[in-house]
Amino acid sequence: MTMTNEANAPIVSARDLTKDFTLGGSLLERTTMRALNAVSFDLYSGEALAIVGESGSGKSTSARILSQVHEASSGEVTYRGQPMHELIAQGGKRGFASRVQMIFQDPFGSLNPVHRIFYQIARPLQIHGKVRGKAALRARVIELLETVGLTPAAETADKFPYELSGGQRQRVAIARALAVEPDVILADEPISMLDVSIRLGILNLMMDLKDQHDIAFMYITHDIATARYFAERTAVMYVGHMVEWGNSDAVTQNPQHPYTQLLLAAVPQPGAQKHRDMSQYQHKADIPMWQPESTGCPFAQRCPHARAECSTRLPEVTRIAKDHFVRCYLYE
Amino acid sequence: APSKGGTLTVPVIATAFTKSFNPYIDNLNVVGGMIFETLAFTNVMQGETSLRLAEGYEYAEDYRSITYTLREDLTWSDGKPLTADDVVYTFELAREVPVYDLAGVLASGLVTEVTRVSDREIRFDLAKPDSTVHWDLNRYMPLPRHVWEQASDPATFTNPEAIGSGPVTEIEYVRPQQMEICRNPHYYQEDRPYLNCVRYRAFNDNSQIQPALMNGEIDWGSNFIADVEKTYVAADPENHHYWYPANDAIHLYLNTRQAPFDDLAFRQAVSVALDREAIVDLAAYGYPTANFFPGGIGDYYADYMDESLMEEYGWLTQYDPDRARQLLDEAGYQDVDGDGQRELPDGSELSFDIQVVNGWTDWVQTVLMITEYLQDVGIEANVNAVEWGVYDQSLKEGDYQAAINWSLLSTHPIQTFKEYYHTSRVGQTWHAGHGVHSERVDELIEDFGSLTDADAKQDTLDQLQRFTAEKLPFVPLFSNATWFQYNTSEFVGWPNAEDPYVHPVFYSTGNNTLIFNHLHKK
Amino acid sequence: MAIQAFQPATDEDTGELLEIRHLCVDYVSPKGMVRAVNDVSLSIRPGETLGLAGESGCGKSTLAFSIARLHKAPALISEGEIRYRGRDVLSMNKRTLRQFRWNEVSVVFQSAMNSLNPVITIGEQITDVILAHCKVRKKEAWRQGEELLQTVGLHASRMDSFPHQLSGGMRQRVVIAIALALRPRLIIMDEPTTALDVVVEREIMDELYQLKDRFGFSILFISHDLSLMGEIADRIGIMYAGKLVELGSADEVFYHPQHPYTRGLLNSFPTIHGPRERLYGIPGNPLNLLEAPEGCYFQDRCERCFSPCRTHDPEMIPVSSTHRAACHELAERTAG
Amino acid sequence: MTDTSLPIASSRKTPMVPSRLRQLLRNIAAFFQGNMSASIGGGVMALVIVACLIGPFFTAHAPDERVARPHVEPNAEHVLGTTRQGRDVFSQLLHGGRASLSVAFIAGAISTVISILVGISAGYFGGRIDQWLNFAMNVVLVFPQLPLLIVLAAFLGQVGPVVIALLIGITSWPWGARVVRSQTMAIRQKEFILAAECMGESRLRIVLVEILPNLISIVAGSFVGVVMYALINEAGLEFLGLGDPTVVTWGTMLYWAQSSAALYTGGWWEMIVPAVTIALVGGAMALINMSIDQVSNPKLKTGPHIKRWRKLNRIIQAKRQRGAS
Amino acid sequence: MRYITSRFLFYFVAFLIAISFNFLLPRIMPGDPVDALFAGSAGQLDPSQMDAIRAMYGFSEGPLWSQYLQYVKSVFTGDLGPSVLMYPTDVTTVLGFTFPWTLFLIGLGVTTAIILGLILGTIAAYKRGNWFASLFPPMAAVLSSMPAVVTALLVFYLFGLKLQWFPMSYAADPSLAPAWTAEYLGSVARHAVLPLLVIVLVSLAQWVMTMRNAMINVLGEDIITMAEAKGLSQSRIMLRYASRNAVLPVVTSVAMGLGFAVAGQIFIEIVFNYPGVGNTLLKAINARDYPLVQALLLLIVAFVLIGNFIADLTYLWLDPRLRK
Ligand SMILES: Nc1ncnc2c1ncn2[C@@H]1O[C@H](COP(=O)(O)OP(=O)(O)OP(=O)(O)O)[C@@H](O)[C@H]1O
Ligand SMILES: Nc1ncnc2c1ncn2[C@@H]1O[C@H](COP(=O)(O)OP(=O)(O)OP(=O)(O)O)[C@@H](O)[C@H]1O
Ligand SMILES: [Mg+2]
Ligand SMILES: [Mg+2]
Repeated sequence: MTMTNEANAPIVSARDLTKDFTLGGSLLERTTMRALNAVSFDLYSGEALAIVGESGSGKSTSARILSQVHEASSGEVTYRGQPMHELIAQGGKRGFASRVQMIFQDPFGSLNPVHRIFYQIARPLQIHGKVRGKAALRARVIELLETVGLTPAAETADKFPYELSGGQRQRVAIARALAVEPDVILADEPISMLDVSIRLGILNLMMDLKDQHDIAFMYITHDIATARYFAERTAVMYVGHMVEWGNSDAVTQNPQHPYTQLLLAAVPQPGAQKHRDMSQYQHKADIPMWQPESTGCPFAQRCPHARAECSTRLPEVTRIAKDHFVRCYLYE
Repeated sequence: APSKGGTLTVPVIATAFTKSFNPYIDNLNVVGGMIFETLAFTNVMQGETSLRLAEGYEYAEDYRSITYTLREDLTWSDGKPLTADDVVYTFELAREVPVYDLAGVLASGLVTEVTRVSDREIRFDLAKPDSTVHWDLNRYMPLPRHVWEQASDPATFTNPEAIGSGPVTEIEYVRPQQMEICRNPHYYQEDRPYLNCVRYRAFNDNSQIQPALMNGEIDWGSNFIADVEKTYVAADPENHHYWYPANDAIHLYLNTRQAPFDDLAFRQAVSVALDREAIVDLAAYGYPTANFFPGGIGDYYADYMDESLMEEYGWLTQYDPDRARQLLDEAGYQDVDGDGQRELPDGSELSFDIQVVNGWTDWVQTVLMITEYLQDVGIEANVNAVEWGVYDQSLKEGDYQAAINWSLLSTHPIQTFKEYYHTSRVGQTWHAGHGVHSERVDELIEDFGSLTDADAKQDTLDQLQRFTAEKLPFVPLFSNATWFQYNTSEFVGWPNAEDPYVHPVFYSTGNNTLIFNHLHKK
Repeated sequence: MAIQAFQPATDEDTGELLEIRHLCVDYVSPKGMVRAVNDVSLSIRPGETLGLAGESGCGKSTLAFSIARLHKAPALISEGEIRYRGRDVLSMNKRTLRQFRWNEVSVVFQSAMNSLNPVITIGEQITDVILAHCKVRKKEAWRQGEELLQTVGLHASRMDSFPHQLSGGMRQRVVIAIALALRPRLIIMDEPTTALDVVVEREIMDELYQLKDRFGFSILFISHDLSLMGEIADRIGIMYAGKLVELGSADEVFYHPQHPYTRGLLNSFPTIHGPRERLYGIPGNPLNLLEAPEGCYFQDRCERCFSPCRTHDPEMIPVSSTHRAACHELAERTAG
Repeated sequence: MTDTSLPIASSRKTPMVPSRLRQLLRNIAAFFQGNMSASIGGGVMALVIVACLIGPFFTAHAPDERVARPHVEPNAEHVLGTTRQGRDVFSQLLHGGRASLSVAFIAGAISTVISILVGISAGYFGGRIDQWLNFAMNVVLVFPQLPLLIVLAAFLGQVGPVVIALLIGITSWPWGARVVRSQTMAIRQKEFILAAECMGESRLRIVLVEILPNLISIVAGSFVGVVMYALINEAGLEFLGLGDPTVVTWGTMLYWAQSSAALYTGGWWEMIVPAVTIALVGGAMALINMSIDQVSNPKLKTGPHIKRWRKLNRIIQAKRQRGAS
Repeated sequence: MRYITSRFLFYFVAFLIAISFNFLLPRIMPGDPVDALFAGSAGQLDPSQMDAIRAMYGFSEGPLWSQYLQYVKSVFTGDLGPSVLMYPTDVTTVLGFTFPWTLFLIGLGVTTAIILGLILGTIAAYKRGNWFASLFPPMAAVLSSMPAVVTALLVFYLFGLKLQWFPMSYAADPSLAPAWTAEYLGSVARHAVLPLLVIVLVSLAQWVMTMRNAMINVLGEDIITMAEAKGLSQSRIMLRYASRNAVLPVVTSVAMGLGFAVAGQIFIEIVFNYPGVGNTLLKAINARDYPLVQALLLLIVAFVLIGNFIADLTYLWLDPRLRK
């Protein structure tokens, strides 16, 4: 049940990731929620995997597991075939951090307001010993700022974050991730907080980085159109499950899973007729909270094609095209 | 005859009043003398004995017993007869319950037996001949046996009905902030008291009594108030008066077992370095009287002072900084390192602490001034204001360098000297920690009780005074004032400088009875 | 419903529901005056949906708030006119204003979580607007409230719920129900669905349109999502740095954009079904209103900027009877 | 590449360090600029601190020596009069200010250090540590402090200024800790902390370099708060006679004034001078604290621009009303 | 419900901690009540008598833990033994006639201060930019930063001693018998004026500032804009929408507020000789009356804890988000 890309081996691959969170602080009432359930995917160098899904579907959680902010409850992540825990045992978290970096959603929150831009980019260089000497450090910072198009770089370096616009800040965040020269960049909704007119600039920048530096990207978004625009492959998540994934065009042009279909139907399109018949999906049920003991397909309650078995057992992954997978009984 | 009626208002520093009228558990000093009387009362100011419940008392020839005779037809305030039985019962209680043994005559074994001789006569048998035991016996207040017998535990019995023998016994009301007690219908003295009631009002401290006094809310104040002339008298010069006769003598006690106080010359230098008038004026607000008598007693006992002492030792209390410097220089206390402070003769540092109780502000001020005067003659001294507990312990154990303290004030100066010098008092009292004692002095004190002759008694006192002036184990400072303010807008008959019929202390049993019975409406 | 009728002024009735003329709104900030809405003129006809798009900070909300005179310190409507059915909104006294609000114009705010009071029940928040404007009893108001909830697809028992007990989509529906309570002629919607998922957004928009068909109100729809706008609006206005730079029917703006900024915006949205090609968006950064330049505000980001752009403020130039845009290039073209 | 960028680097390097200092000064200047209450508060504080620091070198009289008659009215020789003990009130005020302010600042420092340690640990580490620390914090918080202080001070016996400072310092940290904790928790959620973690920063560095600088205004606020609180309570304790009366402080000045019944005997200055000074300094700190609040929550700030807005709004409104009628 | 239980448990544990602290206090501190009794009587007592008294009070013997259990039991049964200061009156009796006055004064004072603070704070928030709103908060802050004792002394001096507008001490004229008569109640009211004035002066700013700040925050929120847009009346917006929400942070700050109020109360009672807990506490401390000190401390702690608990309940009532 892997997404195969026959040409080369994945750089990061996640297998059956499961993540449980305990909710409620009190000792008396504790519930466990399963934020991720049996999620597997691969990242390839020079390629982007987009993860789309509604809020709370576990997109960020999977990225955070990859970046070691959270630990998976079960399942395994390998980096170039080597299990993550081995990697950390060898090189420590720092060594790991030098390979996988993260870009966050909020350019206003991801830069520490008290430090200058120079510091923000210099730190990863220092931590990972990328340069020696102050002069080299400065030169490298400037170079990085230029790479992300923040010119004049020398002036930008001496500014504080509040002196920059949202788009500029997001570029700084990208430069900071680039500083450690990672192989993998996890971008968690990197443009959702940006103005429409500059979103594309950032997407294009990441696209160039991906192509020029051969970086593997994981691109998290709830905007399926940008997913298709930026990423070679797209995965759709629903309530902690990956329900459909594969080649971006295949997923967006030929959605198979009922949830993907719903999602795509909902995307606004100029000139489309004003009323679309969505009634089959409406008011059926709320989005469930997944718990370790829950069974079946998470979409069962809302699914217009739901069958009895849908609520008893999680469907297996079906490969419906060369690079197109779906987790649904309709295709088993 | 003086007109009758009226209610006297008296301030009491108290948290709250409760129905507690046991004269032996009387923290607020509102029971003794007012609700209960003693057999007799020694009026020191007049040098006479005022007979109260007793008609008289008499020592046996050999001074091995004393017999008191009660007045005729005495009754308790509830109308029951007050007899020798009650007196005997009281002393029996005192033997069992230590708080009742006010003057410790039973605990010390001085009184061996208390016997009812007749309905009105009680005999006290003594362990050894003693002509002064009546001072002590006069402090006990007979209790109504029929009431106390009802109590389950005499140690905590409150006598809630206030059945007693004093001038006021009828409770009008008791509220936390005020209580009012009225005339005893069965009081033994005809026509007395003239007043109807006494009203006690609770205050936090003197600073609150002051405005109340100024406002005329209080008839009889016994409290320190600042600048009495400007505040109290000025508020109503017609009716607001005060009279501050001398009270106990305050000294600077020096620990003669330590350097530099082991050196008499040093002690003398300390004494002459002090300007007592100024201290009294500034630190003590001018009310006490400076004590220039080096013999260990103050103006309160002026009658007992050996005036001849002044010729020889009078210089000791005269402010003379030059003489102090000279004394110090001669004794080798010199400023060798040039820091303005003298050093000990061996060259080591000279500096000492003077202990004082934190919160006793006039004393703290006094000590502050003392350090200033000592500084003038090159002696470094520091104020050490400590909690009472610490002060109490270090004074009793003689574990201090210097300390300001009072002296015992009782019926007779011999008691004061006993507190200073008798070796049995070392470790027991605050006054005996200075370290100056001698067998001869012990003997003098012990034998005093057996002396019957007035001259012999005075001779003992003279010797003790001379001993004090010679040794100077403490430096006399001043005689405390007796705080006494009175308001004549409603009541007259107060003691004052013109008519000093008794020492005007409200919280002292006997003194208060005498004054209260004197007062009447204008 | 016993709503007091709002009297239209008869003399100046132009047939437009709402007419805004040369509106300027300033913010008095410590660093100086910021003109957040700059000389904007537009009108809304009965029953139509006017979309207003533009990026963050271009003055959309400020404009919307000014219409209901909800602007607060330090906002200042310094110039211009707002006429609602011929009556001057800006000179209304307090009482008329209160009647005007919600009876005639209601507002749906950006995010439902922030505009519903968390400590008051849904029921009270619906009924209090009915009680404030109509002479009805509490019971009757409550009944109407329940009806309203059902209109937007919620169960009547939700009246007793508190906002935190509802999901984001449900809350947004409640807000819409409140907006409909008095059957206003105009509903201003300030980014009503940006905080929601696409699926929920879709549901709500569909419902909104059913309601619009039923009640026939006009909508001023504010969003920065041009795709959504293209789908629902009859006419679209594009704002940049406080100015209205283009206004036209949805199709005109979408398929024949005249202002370079509009073109750039349209170029910033990848589509799901169109060709997958590189898009270029708009270079540069949004304008800081405190440092507004001479001439066209878009000059720094415009690839086709030429000399008049640096000196003169472009006027709105009609392209067709329904389509206007403010660009010197356009002026050149129409002139030439 | 290194070659070409070197000159830029070195030319930039020199101003880097002083510019940070300049930045700080600029921030401080910005804090006071246009902020009336901050300027007044800061001005009074600065004046009092400077006066207490250097003043005692210039006073003509020793604070603890009798230099004149009791209760001499303020005159040229004794500008604030003398006490009942004939001491110069002015020099007592300056000398006492040293002690009082030291107590206040020491207490503030102790409490601030504790509250930072506790608050950041609880907020950053979370989980068990947070539960326990938060519990401790809340317990100390709900305990009424002053009665506790009074009892402790009384039972420890005559307590000098240093002990009072310690007592206040170690009992008044929870409020600050609570604010620091909640702020740390908020910052901890911020993505720049996650970013630092992802980058492999050490925890210590995250706490010290990434979190702490963001707490400056809150820490400053709680510091000023405790300083004020300490000043007030020191005076209170000493007024009750629980302090060391031989040390000259503003509190003992009040104590002596009260015990010599200065108000009754007409020596009002002995009481009023320390009372007003304490009130003045307390008030100044309250003003500073108010302004710090405005920094952490700019919404609270009322600048002159609001006044301007009011004026303009009134003019425009009047014009419209005229136009309408 | 869970919220209430957990809060209650918290306060209970806090109270147990207070009890333990109380228990340890006299055992770790120097000084002896009987010595202090002597200090109080300034030399009137004979040392031999003191030993007797000491024996009479008899600190209970036995291992510490059994003493502790004994103590905990006595706290919960209310049998705290006799006071030293007012021997042989029971501590419980002393609490009985002091606590009601404190409760009355502090309850009335804090309520007045809170209500006034809320009103003034609301005005200060609403009228931002006008002279009242810009001058009042700093003025109140300055007033409140005066030590309670200073304020109390000045008020005492000015209105009590100099102007004689109101009585200077006691909770009521001590010559009047407590009764529900107009005369007595009037006297209580007149005696309460100055202490109340001080309480309000001292604590007002805190409430004003919290309310003002909370109000400013709330006023900036969309809920208010929405309420205004709905055409609701100004008063309804103020009372139902703004104040209701703004009052929440005010309720949270009760912990600190009560602590300060209690602190101020102690000074006020001392200066005005108000027969309450604070006044008694100081005397008990000076007398080293441990049983009384402990009881008073515990009472104060319990009072503050209960006040906080009530605040929690109020919060729960005001904020439905916590009800679960
Ligand atoms: N630290 C945590 N503790 C408890 N629950 C968590 C935690 N982090 C995430 N969750 C829960 O896990 C689920 C998945 O969260 P996640 O952040 O991965 O969603 P997402 O798809 O990224 O959503 P969004 O688009 O809103 O960012 C959510 O229901 C969230 O509430
Ligand atoms: N209170 C204020 N003080 C000063 N300037 C303000 C204030 N509120 C808004 N502005 C400025 O006014 C301009 C317009 O703001 P407005 O909220 O109308 O933008 P918007 O188009 O609604 O943006 P968004 O899409 O983010 O909601 C912005 O540039 C903003 O900086
Ligand atoms: Mg996420
Ligand atoms: Mg907006």
